[in-house]
Amino acid sequence: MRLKKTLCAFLTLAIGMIAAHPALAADPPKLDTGDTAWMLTATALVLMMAIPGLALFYGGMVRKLNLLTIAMQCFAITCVVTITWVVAGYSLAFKGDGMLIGSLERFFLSGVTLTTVHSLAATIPESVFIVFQMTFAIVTTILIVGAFADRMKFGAMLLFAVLWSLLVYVPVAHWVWGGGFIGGWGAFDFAGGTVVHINSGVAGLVAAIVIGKRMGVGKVDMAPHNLMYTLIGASLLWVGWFGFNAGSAVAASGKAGWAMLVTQFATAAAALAWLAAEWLVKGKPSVLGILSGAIAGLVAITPAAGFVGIGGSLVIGLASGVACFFACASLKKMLGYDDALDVFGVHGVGGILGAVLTGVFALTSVVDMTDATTKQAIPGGLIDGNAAQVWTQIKAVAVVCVFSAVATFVILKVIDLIIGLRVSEEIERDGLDLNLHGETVH
Amino acid sequence: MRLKKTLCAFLTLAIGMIAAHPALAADPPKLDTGDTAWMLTATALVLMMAIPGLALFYGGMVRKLNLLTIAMQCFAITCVVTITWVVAGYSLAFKGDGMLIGSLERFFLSGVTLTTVHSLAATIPESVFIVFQMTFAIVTTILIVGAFADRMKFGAMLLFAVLWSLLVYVPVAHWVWGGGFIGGWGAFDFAGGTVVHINSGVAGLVAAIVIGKRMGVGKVDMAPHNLMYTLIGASLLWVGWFGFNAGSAVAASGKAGWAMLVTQFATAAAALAWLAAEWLVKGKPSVLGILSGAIAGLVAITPAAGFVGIGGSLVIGLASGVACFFACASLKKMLGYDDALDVFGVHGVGGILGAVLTGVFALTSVVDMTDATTKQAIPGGLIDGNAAQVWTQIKAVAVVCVFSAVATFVILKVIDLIIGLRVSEEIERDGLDLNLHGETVH
Amino acid sequence: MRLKKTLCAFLTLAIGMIAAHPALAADPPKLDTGDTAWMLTATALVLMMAIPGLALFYGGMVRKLNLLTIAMQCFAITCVVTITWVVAGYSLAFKGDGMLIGSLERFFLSGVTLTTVHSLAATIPESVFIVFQMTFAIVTTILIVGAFADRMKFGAMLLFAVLWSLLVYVPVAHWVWGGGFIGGWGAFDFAGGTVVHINSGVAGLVAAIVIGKRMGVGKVDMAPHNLMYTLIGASLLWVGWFGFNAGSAVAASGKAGWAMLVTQFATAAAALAWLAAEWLVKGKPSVLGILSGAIAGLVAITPAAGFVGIGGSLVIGLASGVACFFACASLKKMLGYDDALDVFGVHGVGGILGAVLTGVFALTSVVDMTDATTKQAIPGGLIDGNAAQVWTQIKAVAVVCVFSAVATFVILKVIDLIIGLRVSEEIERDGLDLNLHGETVH
Amino acid sequence: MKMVMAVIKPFKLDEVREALTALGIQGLTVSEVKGFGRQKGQTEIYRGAEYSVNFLPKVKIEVVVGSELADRVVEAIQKAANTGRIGDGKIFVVDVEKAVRIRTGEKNADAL
Amino acid sequence: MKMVMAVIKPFKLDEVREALTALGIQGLTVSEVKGFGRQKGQTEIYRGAEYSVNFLPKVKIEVVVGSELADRVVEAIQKAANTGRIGDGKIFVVDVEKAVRIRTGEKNADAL
Amino acid sequence: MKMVMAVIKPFKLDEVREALTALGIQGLTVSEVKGFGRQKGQTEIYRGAEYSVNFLPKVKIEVVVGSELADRVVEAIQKAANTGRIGDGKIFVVDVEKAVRIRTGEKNADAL
Ligand SMILES: Nc1ncnc2c1ncn2[C@@H]1O[C@H](COP(=O)(O)OP(=O)(O)O)[C@@H](O)[C@H]1O
Ligand SMILES: Nc1ncnc2c1ncn2[C@@H]1O[C@H](COP(=O)(O)OP(=O)(O)O)[C@@H](O)[C@H]1O
Ligand SMILES: Nc1ncnc2c1ncn2[C@@H]1O[C@H](COP(=O)(O)OP(=O)(O)O)[C@@H](O)[C@H]1O
Repeated sequence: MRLKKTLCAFLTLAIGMIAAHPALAADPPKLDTGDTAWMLTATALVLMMAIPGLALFYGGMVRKLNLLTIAMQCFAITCVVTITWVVAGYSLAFKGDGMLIGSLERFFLSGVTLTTVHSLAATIPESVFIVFQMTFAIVTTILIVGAFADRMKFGAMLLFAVLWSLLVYVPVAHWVWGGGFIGGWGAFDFAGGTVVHINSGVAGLVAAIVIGKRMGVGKVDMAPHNLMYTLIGASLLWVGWFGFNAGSAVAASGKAGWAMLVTQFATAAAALAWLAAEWLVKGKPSVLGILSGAIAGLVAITPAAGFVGIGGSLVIGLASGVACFFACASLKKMLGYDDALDVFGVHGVGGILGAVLTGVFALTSVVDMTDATTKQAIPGGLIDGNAAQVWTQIKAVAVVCVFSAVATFVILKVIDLIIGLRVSEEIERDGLDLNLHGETVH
Repeated sequence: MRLKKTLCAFLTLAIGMIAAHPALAADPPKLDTGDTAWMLTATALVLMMAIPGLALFYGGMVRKLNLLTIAMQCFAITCVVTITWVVAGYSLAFKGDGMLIGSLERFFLSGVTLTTVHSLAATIPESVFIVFQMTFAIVTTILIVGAFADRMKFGAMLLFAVLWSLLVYVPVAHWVWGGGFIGGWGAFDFAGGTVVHINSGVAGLVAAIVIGKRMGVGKVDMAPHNLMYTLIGASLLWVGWFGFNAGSAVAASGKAGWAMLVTQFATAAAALAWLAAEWLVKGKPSVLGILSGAIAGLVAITPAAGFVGIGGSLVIGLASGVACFFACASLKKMLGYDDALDVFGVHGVGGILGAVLTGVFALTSVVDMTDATTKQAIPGGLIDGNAAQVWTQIKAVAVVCVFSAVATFVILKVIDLIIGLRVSEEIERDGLDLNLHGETVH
Repeated sequence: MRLKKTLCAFLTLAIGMIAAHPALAADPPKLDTGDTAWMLTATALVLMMAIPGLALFYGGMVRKLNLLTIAMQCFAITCVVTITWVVAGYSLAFKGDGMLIGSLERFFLSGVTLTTVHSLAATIPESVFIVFQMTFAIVTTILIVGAFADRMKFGAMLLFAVLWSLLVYVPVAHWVWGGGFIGGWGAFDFAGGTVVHINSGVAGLVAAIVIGKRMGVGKVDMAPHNLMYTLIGASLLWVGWFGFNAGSAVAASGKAGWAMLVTQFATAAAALAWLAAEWLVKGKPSVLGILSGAIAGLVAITPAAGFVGIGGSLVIGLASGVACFFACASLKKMLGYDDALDVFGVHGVGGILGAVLTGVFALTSVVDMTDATTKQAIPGGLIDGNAAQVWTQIKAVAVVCVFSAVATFVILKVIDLIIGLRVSEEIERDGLDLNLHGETVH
Repeated sequence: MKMVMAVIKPFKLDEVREALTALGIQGLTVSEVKGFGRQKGQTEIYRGAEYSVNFLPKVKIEVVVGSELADRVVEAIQKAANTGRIGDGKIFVVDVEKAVRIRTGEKNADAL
Repeated sequence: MKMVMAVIKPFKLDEVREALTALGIQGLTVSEVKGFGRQKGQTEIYRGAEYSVNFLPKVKIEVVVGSELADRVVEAIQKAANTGRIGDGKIFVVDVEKAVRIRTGEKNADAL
Repeated sequence: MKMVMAVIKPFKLDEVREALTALGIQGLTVSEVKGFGRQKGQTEIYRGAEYSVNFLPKVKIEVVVGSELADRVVEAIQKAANTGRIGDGKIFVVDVEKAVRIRTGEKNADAL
């Protein structure tokens, strides 16, 4: 699954256990309890990535006076995007045949029952598919808040989550997975290199620039307050990512197992690569370094997990660890933007790298799908002689980058006009927790 | 499952994949690996709600000097109720045909083997059903400790857990789920509105009154020491609640998926409703507010998750967020009891609201069960023209409220007589962690 | 599964739903989605035991200045052992017929595809089996770091993880589970009493002795900095252990459910036993006590979970709680080694006790396997009249103790020669976090 | 001016603050400290090994007042913080030569 | 010698430290404190029940300097920590009779 | 009376406490502080970007003693806290005008 829906209707999967044919009205879909069990679990795992995963990961990296604020943002976005997804997001992303956007057939989930299924996930209840996809929308939107940490108004943040989840996440999800034009090109994105990571990474970069630098950055000590929280968060992200990547097989299948295996391997490689790079360049292996490396690896393997082999996953892991390290350590300094928690450096850069390398390292034997029209196996990437796939991947990356940047920019400018994006100087200086939420930690 | 056992034996479920017929001695039960996989997972998720979920949720809300004490209570109850459940609780709750109490057929789990199943869960091993139900008994008992935080003796607390789990939880579970009279009335309680939340909420209220107010309450700063812990705890509760509610389908089925979907939606709605109410009334949206709202929503949707539609879940979510906010902010002040962590305000009020609204919003199409005697679909609630269901729900609520209040009162008074409930003034002033357990945090 | 591979090829399991026959080349293996769903989940659960589980459990017990260091060690070992396992560990442990070591057939996982399976787990993808077993190697290696907490060089620790995982863990796993001689004896080790706990416990003891005592131990206050972290960690270990023990059935079966049930029961009993012993002997029930007791119970039931009955699990739980308490409180003082976080006292002692008692309490009806050559049920332990099993267990324990001790000793001495094991006095005094990693918590 | 520095039980902080406010005191500074004294700490238990912890959680209040007020401040704290139990804490008075309000640059009495 | 003790906003710590370094100061000691003063704390909200918290996070700096430097130190802190907003904090000066460097046993001026 | 205030390495706290107990000191108060001094902090690494952290964890001891004891107290601390390494810390002595035991109201020498 997880690719080119236009193709998908014509595909029959090579291995028997995922019967991914669309549900026919006359022929009641046959749910598989094993697939359903795994997807219920995977959904819980991805929710755990959002809360408490990202809340801890980000919360530990800010100063003590702003800790609750960013954790609260993660929690509040979880709530807000749940609503936007039920109301219209799911329907617009995954229903209808539009090249650019889905339909409102499932507005407020009308028509969903205990027995309906979605054609992309024919062996599990549609309700499970809805919540599983919802958690992706939640995680993606949350990722952005790292960029504008320590200076965003709470109300503006809520409004941003509503608008961005509907106006940016939903269309991109539709383009890549829901039947839109990027999937139609045959781009490979197993679990969200473009939809999730490039999308949020670029949005973060734009947000950091629009809202401006943190007051005192470079002068005031902004060292992470509690790296133990960050370590717990990164760990829960890693564990939860099994749901994210192996869950993107939408079945308890060999593909799911494979996705888990290469995810684990690439993540370990990336973590050690960042650690080694930092040790060499800066003289010390840091906790934040190994954690950031692990996240970079998880990000980069995301689009590739259902397509590449062991060797490919190793290269993707090592490359992402090193590339994201330099993006955070050097690129950011060079370009001078203040992406507080390196959303772009990790998710943007890691996502782009992973998406492109998927086109290089995809193996026909792992892709493991037949094109029903031509009756031929869908070819892998450059490594299997299909150089065109790299170009397809680059096009997909480019489109998502540009769209995300422009749309995010417009949304932020509109919010700034209406209610303002940034807290006052005094609030920023005295800390957001107490001033926005009337609370402190400890 | 999860309702009127007397009926249950006659029910055949409309959808084919849950073959819930009772195991016949001659006909070896056919376990379903998918259902078993999901129920193993659901059990782990509900255990995670207890520890570390509730330990963190409650721990973060008390003062630093009493933090370990309450977390320790959560951990110790997990151990104690595991024992009481194995020894007699499971048997008395889920075996035998008594209207008021089960039998001792499964005393110390005698008779359970690798291949036995329970008639309420015919596709999974009985061992899994036992532990799954055990985690409910654990969570329910733990919920109460929030009410008497900061002032209970450890030994008294242990004794209370033994007695309450056996003398209050077990009978109520039997009445509603295990074949007793409340289930016989046809009351709807999918995952524990009456059994878990009303039961613990009312017990908490009684406990708060019997043990008396915390020394210095209203004068001394009792602000939560670490809302980050509370946020992690609330998040793990949310994630774990998928096991609680979707697990209450006792199968990896469309019903499980549906329960997950409405749980997610109602929770988000409740969290935002509390946030909005608080923002309007108090001027600031607080972290504790949004977290409490989420828990209120989880509580209220619990009895309803397998019965109501999307619209119904939205109303239940919004109503519980607002109602529990006012219960904690105003009712408690008005009535003057010191339910330290608002067990009654959230679990009691949210549980009552959810149980009654289940009678209003249950949909025949979601209930999705046929009464085998009449061969007719079991009707939903008021919204489907069955006003009588509301009355049935109210009766169930009333019986559980009265029984829980009286039984809890008696148990506490007896313990007070034997060993005393409350620590000395000096210990309460200097903090319980050091005095009861010889330890401090930090 | 999980025992004597040489036998295993001839076994057919008594209950129908686990078709554990080895995959024949001609006959494509039939994956079971339910089993696969459970094993994907179990793998995530065991990973969660490593990170954040052990990172928190150990992190909370050290002094504040060394907190990040030990959590970082847990995270780094997760990465390192992932690599060693993929490169050669899995192949050497689980491939080939050698009595002493496996083969390099699966070097760098060559030959693994989306459809291969391992003969010990014929209903799930080999990829899942690989990662599941990998998490065991990770957890085992991490357990050791508790022994040399507060004084190990980071580089030396990394090298140790590489060498120990390949040279100690891998052979022992092969001997017991992968077709080696200990499994051949018919020793029972369901989920790792010998392979995991005795192995790491003895390695920890040796490491503590080789590296020497912590500077200032007995004079300087080394009280745990944050027992809340330890409580969260212990809780996640408990929850994750469901994946460890019930996952060791390698199927969503009655055996898995049984393993979960006895694990839960023994753990609760052990926690309360330690608590009671401590309360009696020291006068106060401590948080660290109940947590340590729970871990002791989890350890001791690990080899037994798929073999013993309810009564047996109760005895194992109670015995391990009391025995490990005295090992930590008295034995350690008597012998005078400085095993900082009691790796030997809990995992060594608990593992030995559990392994031996498995030989006593194994029930034929729970073992539930037929020896295909003799067509007879494999007998349980002493309690079922098979006293020889106790002797088999003792032999297995002895071999693993000796091998682990010697091999660990040699590895540490070699590392000490090459790069040195221990940080300088000044670093040890001023704290490792800042000096090794350039970071502090808070 | 005098700095009155008091080490008290954490539970008594709010009562002391109120007592000082009643005297017209407008500002004070509080820190978390650990106290060692006649009140013996509990025997901490570390994996069964006894560990004697003699440091107990206390709160330190520092308040600078005009010399004329110092005695009344000491008295007010002593009354409010008193429980009659060992470990109630101490009050010390130290001379302060100068005080400045950072916001305005005001000096001494005006700065308090 | 004098001990200059300043209670400032946490955000200003780095600027103050730099200002003191510029004066040639080689050491100082910092603690996290809570301040009560004219700057009123936010109304904390506890499960909807208002809770007035008047203690705000501040940072306390203690620096011992030769008597001749004390005035310039006070001035430097006052300038660096100033935001012109209520709650900027206070500076107090106390006399110090003796100073010792633990490492060397050096005394007074040499110890600083 | 004198207040002896010492800033030491955390590792040395127990040794110092014992040394003081040996002198008959019955009480003292301890706080966690951060020290800035000649001992340079590590270069913290924040996502690869170097970050110079000059504040190191220290422990501050405050102990009020009769004037006659002050010199011996200073000496005892100096000996116990010494490692000979940079960053061992400082001891300062300040005059205390008055001391009160909260529990009993006892004054000065009797209060210690
Ligand atoms: N000489 C001292 N110097 C500084 N602080 C002291 C001194 N003596 C006691 N304290 C502080 O006062 C607290 C209470 O003292 P303690 O001797 O336990 O009880 P009491 O004040 O009732 O005699 C101690 O915990 C410590 O913080
Ligand atoms: N008399 C005092 N003694 C000790 N500390 C004080 C005193 N007055 C104020 N402070 C400290 O100074 C901080 C700022 O004081 P505040 O009255 O809020 O503002 P401002 O300094 O602008 O007048 C307080 O939070 C408190 O920590
Ligand atoms: N002038 C000072 N005033 C207050 N504290 C100081 C002063 N100088 C040093 N300190 C404290 O003493 C600690 C040790 O000082 P440092 O200069 O690093 O080493 P040393 O004491 O060996 O010369 C510092 O971290 C700081 O906490």
